[in-house]
Amino acid sequence: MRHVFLDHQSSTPVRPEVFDAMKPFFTEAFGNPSSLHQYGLRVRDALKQARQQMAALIKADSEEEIFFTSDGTESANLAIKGVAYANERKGKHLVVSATEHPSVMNSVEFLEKQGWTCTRVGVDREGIINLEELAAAITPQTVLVAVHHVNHDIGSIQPMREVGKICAEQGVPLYVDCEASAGWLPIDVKEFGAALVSFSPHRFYGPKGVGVLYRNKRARIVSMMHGGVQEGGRRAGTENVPAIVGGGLAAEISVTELPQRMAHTAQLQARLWAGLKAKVSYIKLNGPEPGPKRISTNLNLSTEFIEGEGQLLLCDLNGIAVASGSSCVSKSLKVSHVLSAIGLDHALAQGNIIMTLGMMNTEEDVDYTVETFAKIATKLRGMSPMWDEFERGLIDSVIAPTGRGKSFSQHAAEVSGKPAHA
Amino acid sequence: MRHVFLDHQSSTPVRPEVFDAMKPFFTEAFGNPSSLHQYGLRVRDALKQARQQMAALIKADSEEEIFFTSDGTESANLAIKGVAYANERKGKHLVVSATEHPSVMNSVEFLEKQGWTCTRVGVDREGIINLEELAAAITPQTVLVAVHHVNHDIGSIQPMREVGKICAEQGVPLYVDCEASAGWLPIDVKEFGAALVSFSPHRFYGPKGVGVLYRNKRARIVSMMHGGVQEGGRRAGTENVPAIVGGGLAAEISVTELPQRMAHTAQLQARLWAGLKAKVSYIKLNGPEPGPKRISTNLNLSTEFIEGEGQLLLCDLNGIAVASGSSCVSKSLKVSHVLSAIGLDHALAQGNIIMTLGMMNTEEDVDYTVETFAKIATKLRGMSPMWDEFERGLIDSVIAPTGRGKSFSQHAAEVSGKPAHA
Amino acid sequence: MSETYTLYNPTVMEHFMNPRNMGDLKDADGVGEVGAAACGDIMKISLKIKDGKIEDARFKTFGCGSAIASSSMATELIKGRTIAEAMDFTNQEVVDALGGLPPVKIHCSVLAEEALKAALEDYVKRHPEAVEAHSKGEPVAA
Amino acid sequence: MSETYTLYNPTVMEHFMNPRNMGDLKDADGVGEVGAAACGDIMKISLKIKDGKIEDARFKTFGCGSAIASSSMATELIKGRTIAEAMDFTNQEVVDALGGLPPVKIHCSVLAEEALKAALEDYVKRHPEAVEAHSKGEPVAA
Ligand SMILES: Cc1ncc(COP(=O)(O)O)c(C=O)c1O
Ligand SMILES: Cc1ncc(COP(=O)(O)O)c(C=O)c1O
Repeated sequence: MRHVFLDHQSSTPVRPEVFDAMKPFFTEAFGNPSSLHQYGLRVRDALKQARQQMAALIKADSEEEIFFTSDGTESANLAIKGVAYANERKGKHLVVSATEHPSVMNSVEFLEKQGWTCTRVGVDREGIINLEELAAAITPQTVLVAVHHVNHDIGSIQPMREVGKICAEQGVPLYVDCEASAGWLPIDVKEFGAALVSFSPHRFYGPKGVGVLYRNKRARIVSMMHGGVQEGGRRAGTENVPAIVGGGLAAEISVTELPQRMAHTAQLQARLWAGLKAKVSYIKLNGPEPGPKRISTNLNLSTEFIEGEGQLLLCDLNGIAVASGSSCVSKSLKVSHVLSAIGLDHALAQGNIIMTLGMMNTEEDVDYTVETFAKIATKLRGMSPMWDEFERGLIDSVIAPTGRGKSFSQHAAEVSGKPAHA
Repeated sequence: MRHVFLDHQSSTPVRPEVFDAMKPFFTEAFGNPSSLHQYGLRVRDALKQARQQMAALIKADSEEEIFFTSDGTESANLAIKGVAYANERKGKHLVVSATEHPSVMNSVEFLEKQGWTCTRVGVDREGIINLEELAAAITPQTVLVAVHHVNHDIGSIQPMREVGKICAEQGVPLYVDCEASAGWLPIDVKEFGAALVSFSPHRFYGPKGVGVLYRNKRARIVSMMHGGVQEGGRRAGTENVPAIVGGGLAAEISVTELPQRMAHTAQLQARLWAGLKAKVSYIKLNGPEPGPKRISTNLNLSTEFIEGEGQLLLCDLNGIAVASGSSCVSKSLKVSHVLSAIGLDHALAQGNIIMTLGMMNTEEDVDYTVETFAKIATKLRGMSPMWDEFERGLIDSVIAPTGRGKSFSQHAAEVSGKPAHA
Repeated sequence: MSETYTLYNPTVMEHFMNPRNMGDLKDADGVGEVGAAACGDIMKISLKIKDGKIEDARFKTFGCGSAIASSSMATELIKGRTIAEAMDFTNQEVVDALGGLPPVKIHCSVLAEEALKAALEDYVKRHPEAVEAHSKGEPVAA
Repeated sequence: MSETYTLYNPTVMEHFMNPRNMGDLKDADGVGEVGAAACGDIMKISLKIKDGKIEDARFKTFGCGSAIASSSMATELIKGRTIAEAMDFTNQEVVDALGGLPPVKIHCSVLAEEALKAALEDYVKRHPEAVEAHSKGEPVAA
């Protein structure tokens, strides 16, 4: 059976040369960077180099603006809470886009329980932030605006320059979560007007166990991990040296390989979407069409009348690894808040599948995926009461309405006795 | 030149078999444990095994009581803040021993700024907690007691059973930081009466980048890292899979090797201390004598009339890696708060060196260290105005007072114009 | 990768991949369609009932793997049972027969129970006489 | 490990390992001993002064590597200077000559400056006449 990994959004394999660079730091150069002897000083030098490599990836001025955390989630937590606590006296208001990653959203919710307030700025049907709403949301009490570069679910690329301009005009620092874009799209902290940027190397062929937080020297932030004086007092705890070293090299490789990565995945993305559209009826792409507003790695699909987990499991049984933003697939039984934010119909949110491409994917992979996915859709529709009822004209399609029958949501509400959540 | 690593307290090399176990999880089994496909499910199984191995190390009932974090610091932060926030309504008082690691102390200080109060329970000259003071410190508002198993600086082993009994009697959960003991001393969460226990595999031949928090199911705790629903909702963020797998194996090996480790290091510890005592005048062991009250890996020494960093640097130049609790060696220019807590004279705190033994150390290493250290002390004393003034009877020794001259502290206060801090 | 890793146990996977009794019954005596507000699943069970006994059962499910497996297993289990026996059917039978479900997926088995009960109710509504004849004196309640 | 990694730059390391002018001057004309409250270092500088010029300088230091290197460098730098010149001496000269010190260790160079100034003061106290003869009209202040 062919194996097609189409979940590069979740993680990526460590590149062999990255792994080679990490190796000595496990068994040989195992020192703690806080130590003042050979073992410590050697790894301290290695951390410095990694900081420079991270800085280069996002065009930061100095490696002194780079802090290491344990992952993208911690970087987001530190950006949000660290800035909020540091500026408590100035104000207790935050502004975030409605489609931020849960690491941002839940950090904000935590602060809300402690007396902060937050305005969530809406996005359009393609997941692009409403700039006027953003500008209007900022108040004199606002201490931070958080707008991610690329959405993790639907791949929308935000207009960072415009967002940065609004923040600069109002004098509020901007935090940009670049976890879904770093290594796959150019990032320039100055062009973005970003005071803080976060990302994680495991998303671009580096290791897990390390996150990066860029912080412009003018932005005030306090530590959220208390203990020793590692990372200039910004993040206590023994540094994960091998992961940092590997992450640095992965960043360096990304800079060189970026044009190739964008070209390769864009070509596959177009082929995959074209193939699926041709072979599978009643299928919809969520988020912008492939092009300048969508990252080249991501396809977010809704296949009508069938549910996401079944699609995912059958894909997996056929060697294709995909993700889903459907509620049945998440541990919380909630549809991705991103799909809600773009106003996706409940029926379509349920049938959600996310395919994310990478460098190891080929045209053959794509063609195999199209073919297999079409069979899966047919199989699951054969089992679905909805498909049958659609064919019998009892319920209607959302994607291509026929004007016959009631909506899926109406039907679902009737049979479950409660309105379906979106 | 001989290389002698005597800083096992700072970190340890990853064992070759541990590294071998980690390898596949970088490049091949690189999945995200949250994913529902092959790549994710495979690593999910690996995490479960690691949880079982961690549970076995501390005699926990179930792997479901094991949570993974990024390091010992994060585990300590989560234990302290997670319990504090979860029990806010019950009370806002904590009790900790005065010699806890900064990751505990500074987490507590953070909470104090937010309205919690904390009682710091004193220790005796050997660093052992005052049990009566502990019992008296607990109030109806106390939601957590934190007493570490072994002190990171001076190696004192706390009377955990007695501490646990006091907490049980008063119905307050006990958190035990086992970072300095795990892998080197038996740990039994039930014998300790511990509701929470933390440790980190990089201290027992496992990798950096992973910390462990054991939490008894009855103890309430909330997440401090917000985002996805990893670790049963207790810790968001993509798990550091290779480090968790390696850490699990390192824990398993530790269980088997423990008697050997204790015997080997105890023998070297005795030899090292006997050698130094014989060869270096005016040297003092801080913390308990080697024996049941002191972990077998640690020697904390004060060599009078010379300062710690110089000793450390000269050791390093001679191939011997050591640490120090002296103020000149720390980035914060503060003497270790542990040395202050045991009431160590300022003069002796300044001349502090910490040597921590491990399995790769040999008798030859120890003999070389004794010989070299004696030369270093002589060299630095030759440069020290204090040694000269001691020999001329102007200032006196703290370790072996002659009754002549004033104290070092008195002298230091006079020449600096300010009282010396302890 | 040589080994295969699965989200569900082999029994659940087997019923998901090769569901039993999938489809509709053309001349069904009772049909129940229910939905789970919690996750949006929809399940439909059709019954063929003769002499107070369930002769045949079919399902159609819009839902996750465990919902499909639960409806497959539920239809298997109830075939041959009397209406009264079927009225006592609980989701726990499905969970047990499947060898367990993840805690977050238990509601799928509940949905199967509900679909069955809805189909029985539909049958009862259409054939009130049949119930009186075959019930063991127990009131028929949803 | 083949390479050697050091906490300080090679100049500082060299002065730490092979300090210049280490020791006391038996018949010193001025001796200054100062301490840093911040970190507990103690530094002592002895001067031999002839015709208003520093002929020789020695140090003894209880302190970290950069404190030892700073006193070594300071004594090197001031030899041959006039009292007035020495009075203008600042820690920055030490830092520069050492090729830089870590920020947290700058106070070591300050201590060297203070020890030198204290030694000069001691000399002045003992030889008020010498100062008047050789000062360029500038008041001598600590
Ligand atoms: C946009 C975005 N931000 C943050 C995160 C959290 O990163 P991590 O899983 O590395 O902690 C993710 C992870 O998927 C993400 O996609
Ligand atoms: C007793 C103790 N607790 C906690 C920690 C913090 O652990 P880590 O450095 O792994 O974050 C240490 C580290 O030295 C320690 O010794």
